[in-house]
Amino acid sequence: MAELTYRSAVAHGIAQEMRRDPSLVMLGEDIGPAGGVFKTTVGLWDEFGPERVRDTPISEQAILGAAMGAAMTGIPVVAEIMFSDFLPVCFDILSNEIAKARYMSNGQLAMPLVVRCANGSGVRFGAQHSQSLENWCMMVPGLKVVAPSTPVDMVGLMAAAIRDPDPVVLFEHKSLMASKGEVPDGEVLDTLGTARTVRPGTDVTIVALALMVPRALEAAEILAQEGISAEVIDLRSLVPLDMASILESVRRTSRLVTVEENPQLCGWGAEIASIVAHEGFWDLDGPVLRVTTPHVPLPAADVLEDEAVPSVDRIVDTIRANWD
Amino acid sequence: MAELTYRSAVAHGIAQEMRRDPSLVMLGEDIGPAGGVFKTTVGLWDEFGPERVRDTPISEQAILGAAMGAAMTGIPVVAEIMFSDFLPVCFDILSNEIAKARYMSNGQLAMPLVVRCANGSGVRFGAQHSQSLENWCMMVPGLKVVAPSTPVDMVGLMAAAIRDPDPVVLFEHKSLMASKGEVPDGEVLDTLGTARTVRPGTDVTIVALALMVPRALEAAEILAQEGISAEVIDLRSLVPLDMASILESVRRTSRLVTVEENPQLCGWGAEIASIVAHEGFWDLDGPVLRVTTPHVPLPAADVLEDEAVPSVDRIVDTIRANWD
Amino acid sequence: MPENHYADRPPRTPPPLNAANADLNIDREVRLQLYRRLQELRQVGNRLHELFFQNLVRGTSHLSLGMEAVSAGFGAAMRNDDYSLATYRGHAHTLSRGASMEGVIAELLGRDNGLMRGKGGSMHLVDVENGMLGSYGIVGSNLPIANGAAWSAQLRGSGQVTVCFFGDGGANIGAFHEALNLAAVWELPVVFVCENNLYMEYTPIDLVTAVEHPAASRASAYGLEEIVIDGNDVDEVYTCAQRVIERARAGAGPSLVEAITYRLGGHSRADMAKYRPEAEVEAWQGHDAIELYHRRLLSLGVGEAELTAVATDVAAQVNAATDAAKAGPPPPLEEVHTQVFADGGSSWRN
Amino acid sequence: MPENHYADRPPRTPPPLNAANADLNIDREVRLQLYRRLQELRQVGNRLHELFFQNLVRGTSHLSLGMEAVSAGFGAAMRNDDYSLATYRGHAHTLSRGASMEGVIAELLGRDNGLMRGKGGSMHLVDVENGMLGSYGIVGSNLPIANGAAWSAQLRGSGQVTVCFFGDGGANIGAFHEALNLAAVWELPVVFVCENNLYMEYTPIDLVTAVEHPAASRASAYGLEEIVIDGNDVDEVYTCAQRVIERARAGAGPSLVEAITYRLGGHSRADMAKYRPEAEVEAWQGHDAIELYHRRLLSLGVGEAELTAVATDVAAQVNAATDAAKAGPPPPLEEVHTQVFADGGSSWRN
Ligand SMILES: Cc1ncc(C[n+]2csc(CCOP(=O)(O)OP(=O)(O)O)c2C)c(N)n1
Ligand SMILES: Cc1ncc(C[n+]2csc(CCOP(=O)(O)OP(=O)(O)O)c2C)c(N)n1
Ligand SMILES: [Mg+2]
Ligand SMILES: [Mg+2]
Repeated sequence: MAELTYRSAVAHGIAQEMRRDPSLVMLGEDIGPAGGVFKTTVGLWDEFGPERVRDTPISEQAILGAAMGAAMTGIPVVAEIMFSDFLPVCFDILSNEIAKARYMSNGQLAMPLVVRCANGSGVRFGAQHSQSLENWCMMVPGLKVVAPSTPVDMVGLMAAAIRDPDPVVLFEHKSLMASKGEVPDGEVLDTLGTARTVRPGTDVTIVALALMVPRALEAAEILAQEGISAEVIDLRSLVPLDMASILESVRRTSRLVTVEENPQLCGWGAEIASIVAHEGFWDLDGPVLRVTTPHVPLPAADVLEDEAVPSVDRIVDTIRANWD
Repeated sequence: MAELTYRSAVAHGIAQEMRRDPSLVMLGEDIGPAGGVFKTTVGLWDEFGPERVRDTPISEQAILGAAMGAAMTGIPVVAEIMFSDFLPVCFDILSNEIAKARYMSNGQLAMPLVVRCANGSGVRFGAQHSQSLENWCMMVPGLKVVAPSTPVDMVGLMAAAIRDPDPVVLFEHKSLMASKGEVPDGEVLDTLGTARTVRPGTDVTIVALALMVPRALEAAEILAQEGISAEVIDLRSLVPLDMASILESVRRTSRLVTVEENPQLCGWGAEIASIVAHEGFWDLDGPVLRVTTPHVPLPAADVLEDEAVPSVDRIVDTIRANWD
Repeated sequence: MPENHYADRPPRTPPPLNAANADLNIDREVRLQLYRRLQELRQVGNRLHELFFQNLVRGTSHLSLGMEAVSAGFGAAMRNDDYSLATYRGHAHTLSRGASMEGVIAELLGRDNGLMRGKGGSMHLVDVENGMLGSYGIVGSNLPIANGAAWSAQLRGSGQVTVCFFGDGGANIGAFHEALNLAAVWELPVVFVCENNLYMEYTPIDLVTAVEHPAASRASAYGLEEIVIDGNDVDEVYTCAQRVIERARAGAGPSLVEAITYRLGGHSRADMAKYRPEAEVEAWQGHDAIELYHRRLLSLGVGEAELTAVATDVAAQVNAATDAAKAGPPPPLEEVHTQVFADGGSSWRN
Repeated sequence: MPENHYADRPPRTPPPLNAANADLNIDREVRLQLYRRLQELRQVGNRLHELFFQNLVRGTSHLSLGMEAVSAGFGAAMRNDDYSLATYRGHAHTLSRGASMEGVIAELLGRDNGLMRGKGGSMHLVDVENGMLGSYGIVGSNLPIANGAAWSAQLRGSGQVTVCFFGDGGANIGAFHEALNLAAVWELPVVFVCENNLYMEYTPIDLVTAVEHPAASRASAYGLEEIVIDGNDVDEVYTCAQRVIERARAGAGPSLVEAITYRLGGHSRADMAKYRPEAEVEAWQGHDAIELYHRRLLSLGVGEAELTAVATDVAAQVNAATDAAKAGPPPPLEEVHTQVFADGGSSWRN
């Protein structure tokens, strides 16, 4: 057991896999000697060398194109897109090419690659460097989507994503970088598509992701003092989606609240809410609630950003206000 | 009154506005002398000349960049992106720049532009030329989104989109191009954000968009013969979203079905379902249903494409199977 | 709008035939193979055109009629395990790697015996077994992906070369720039081949391009040699292909080739390509890849009978492939849901 | 990983000072204005650096310390109604158009008196009234948008010129290519200025670029002249700016200028830029825009006292602006929901 930061868990997970599979390579901007602008790839260049850890020009289409071409010819790849906000610059390669190649080729092309990117708010970088774009990837058929909230999950889900034969987009939350947690010694390998109940409860199911998980947990703590027992599920993975765990929880609690960092429209919470409003409809004892960032670009000023993104208070207030 | 095709209604609407506003310009690939690859801009180059109807290189980022720069310095623009499937090639300009400029500049920059694109299935073009991507734009704060289903709506909503001071993405459905309808003489001007009840009913509310509207209507016809009275709402606009009409309808019918051409995950139907599952929860007498394309890239072969996209039969079957 | 809206522009005529190409050091056998390939590509193209007008091709089809020498020449210069990537106009590039005619035709007909069982369609032919890594529908997208295949070959030390075909219009899109720069910096074993047929869909390329040669005039921007060839002279294409592929295989890095050619038909589907100056179309009809080569082979002493035999042989092959393709059933409807993920299915939830 | 990971590379030294630039025909008054502008940009930059380390700048900040001559020179050559577009490294470009120092500083502090009331932040300074159309956070994005502003001026016949600044790293992204081609084809009144400071964030630009000059070596790919200037010599920048802006205003189309410069500090925030060879940093410290200009003005007969007075005056201005900025309240929380749409709000439903 060692205590790792979320930040260092990224390199830890990648290193584990690069040692295991000598064909695995990485590419991205400033990921080599510089160790990444979030210092998430520190040490990898030193250990694995410039052939396997390649710095690129500022050319996101070239990065994902290279990743795709290599992956489909037998070389597994981890590609970094520095901020998820830059995915739209290479969104054709991600959504039209990487995601669809296997299908369009009727299985002739495999796509063992991981696209990693820093995601989310809290660093006051403004509207083009703070977005939560998990739903942008979730909506594209053919992509798998993961967003760990703890160091151990980062290591295990990174390993699972790398070993997965399909393309996985892995979101690393900027505001969790400095958080710490225990990671077991030896190989750590998790399973995609498995949510985790991080707090059991009986009155309401709160489904959260990444930075929203610790906030949901805090909210649950406060609600507990008011006699509301909230179960908190860390979704961890959007595709595959562990609907079974959510539906099972709602069956017990009869209430669903999703907590999303993305702006409201077409967020992952909407998808889950719609499924529960269908398959779990007869289990529900009250309206499905979503706590989201309002449908606005993110402002830069600290007070405004804090106001926009779901806070512990807003989660508590939303649930409290809808309690009967 | 004249009968127009949906296809010619596009040019009709644009021409009306170009006559009204001599500063309005257009740009796109093959939109000039060629009249557009869907023949939706036929006649505009002849009437308004090469200065106002500009052919471009195959450079979608340059197209939307030029549209944005012109719009924010006082020139309203209609930009064509030939197929919505190419939006990911210029998605940074659309989602990070056009959508956010007003907000980030705190209102210093206006953005009177329309991005038009051919959208949707039915032409057997395969996974990169048949997508329904309305939700991709709906999820971006700052964009308005329109998808007309009839010639008269095309003219009126095109005019409204052009006159709107905010950026609007207008989807023209490929499979509706040849459909016909009456369009009144003289100026036609519609209102964004207004859904239309195209068939009244009492038992279930079907919300549909674009090509799914005629299918929903056909399905309603069949259901009527079985004693199920379906109300059909043509959504027309995703942003602004006419939730009032939907909620009002569900209040009467107590049942909601959305019919989406997009692959399931994070479609606009999920958003509506989630809102109804909250605000309309106590009105609902049964599960919220969504009929969508399955979460797969679209196949090319006719039989497969027809199987994938929601059909009249699938709409009928879904409602019938969930009837009690 | 007149259908022939660019009819009054000065015609852009073909390059003069380089007679010296007859003297290039190419084996008689190779030349006959090239001729056969040209016949195959032309005859399949014509057949697909017919099938389209019989309403049997339900989607679209972007034919390479008139442009066959580029794929034939490069195909012949490639090693079996080399990689090709093409655009939506990828039939000839797929066939020139040895893909099954039946598989190609059936794919356009949307049949279960299609190369991808109807899932991909005309614009997305893939035949990995023959090194054909795909036809890409989004202009420009295949260039960065080609880099990846080349990078993979470099990492594996396999000596494979990747050849990536794209159009003149594709040279103006951002992906072109990113791909060329990265290929040069990483010294990748990749050859980018611009098939300059002088038109985008309906717009003449010179109206929207800042330089004379959309691709070649930009070679220096990536430290590369400027290479322009007559894309209708298959000997010239083949010789150039050998040189740049050899260079890549030897580790000397990427090349960018611009092959000047012309489509004899429309951009796609029912396009009659009436927008081009008549004199231009005529000039290019007089510079047809297959007729040029036919004449050259005769001048090199090959007998008319031998050439006719090739053409007849190919015709039989194309007929058989067409019949086989047509005999294929439509794909089973369950195919909608297969091959999204590596487990063979499309399940995204439990 | 050693912090100074590129320390062992051969240093890339500044171009030799062109002494003849002292003889350029520039008014004394203009030169004093340029000097004042340099002082303003440097002193505001230094102040922002301090404020960052006092933890008052909550987000990030990309300073132009060392690179001021480019914005000063271009700013001085522009007409009041000309347009500027910059990257996230846009403070100097905003100030050089006459934006309020208080507004800039307050924006970085996230205050209500910020240029955009805290909505945009350091990377997104906009001041439309002064022709500053924005600072763009996504590398490359501002180039195609600049074309649009230039197109608009062309359509309106306003004679306005658009100047678009970007970095060496930005010359390798697709948007650069698309923008340059369209600007050339449409003969737009736009000037693209590459501030080549030799580095991306931490990676030396020559390691990832196929040609010596990321921008200028590509000019010919768009039919443009290759222009490389000493970006630390404000007289050279100013003279070049006048020429290319005049050219654009006269309807002769776009230009692409590469100004060689260097950042004295880090890429952003707390970056100490230790990854660069020491000899390189020292060489560039010896080629500092402000010191060079100070010496030139002295050599041209301007008195030390006069220059000191400018510097002192500017210092007072910066202090006052800082105080005013700090005195601003935080923006009201309702601001989160305003100015998404033209009606002033963010409502997307009824
Ligand atoms: C990014 C993108 N933009 C536009 C299109 C639509 N489109 C398909 S083919 C084509 C013309 C391409 O011209 P060129 O590159 O010269 O190739 P050619 O068709 O002549 O072989 C266009 C504009 C597309 N497929 N992708
Ligand atoms: C499309 C995109 N990719 C990556 C980044 C992250 N990024 C911000 S600044 C920067 C370096 C830019 O270098 P250069 O263009 O030389 O400008 P400089 O910062 O040196 O002024 C990078 C990679 C970005 N903002 N946008
Ligand atoms: Mg072409
Ligand atoms: Mg730089």
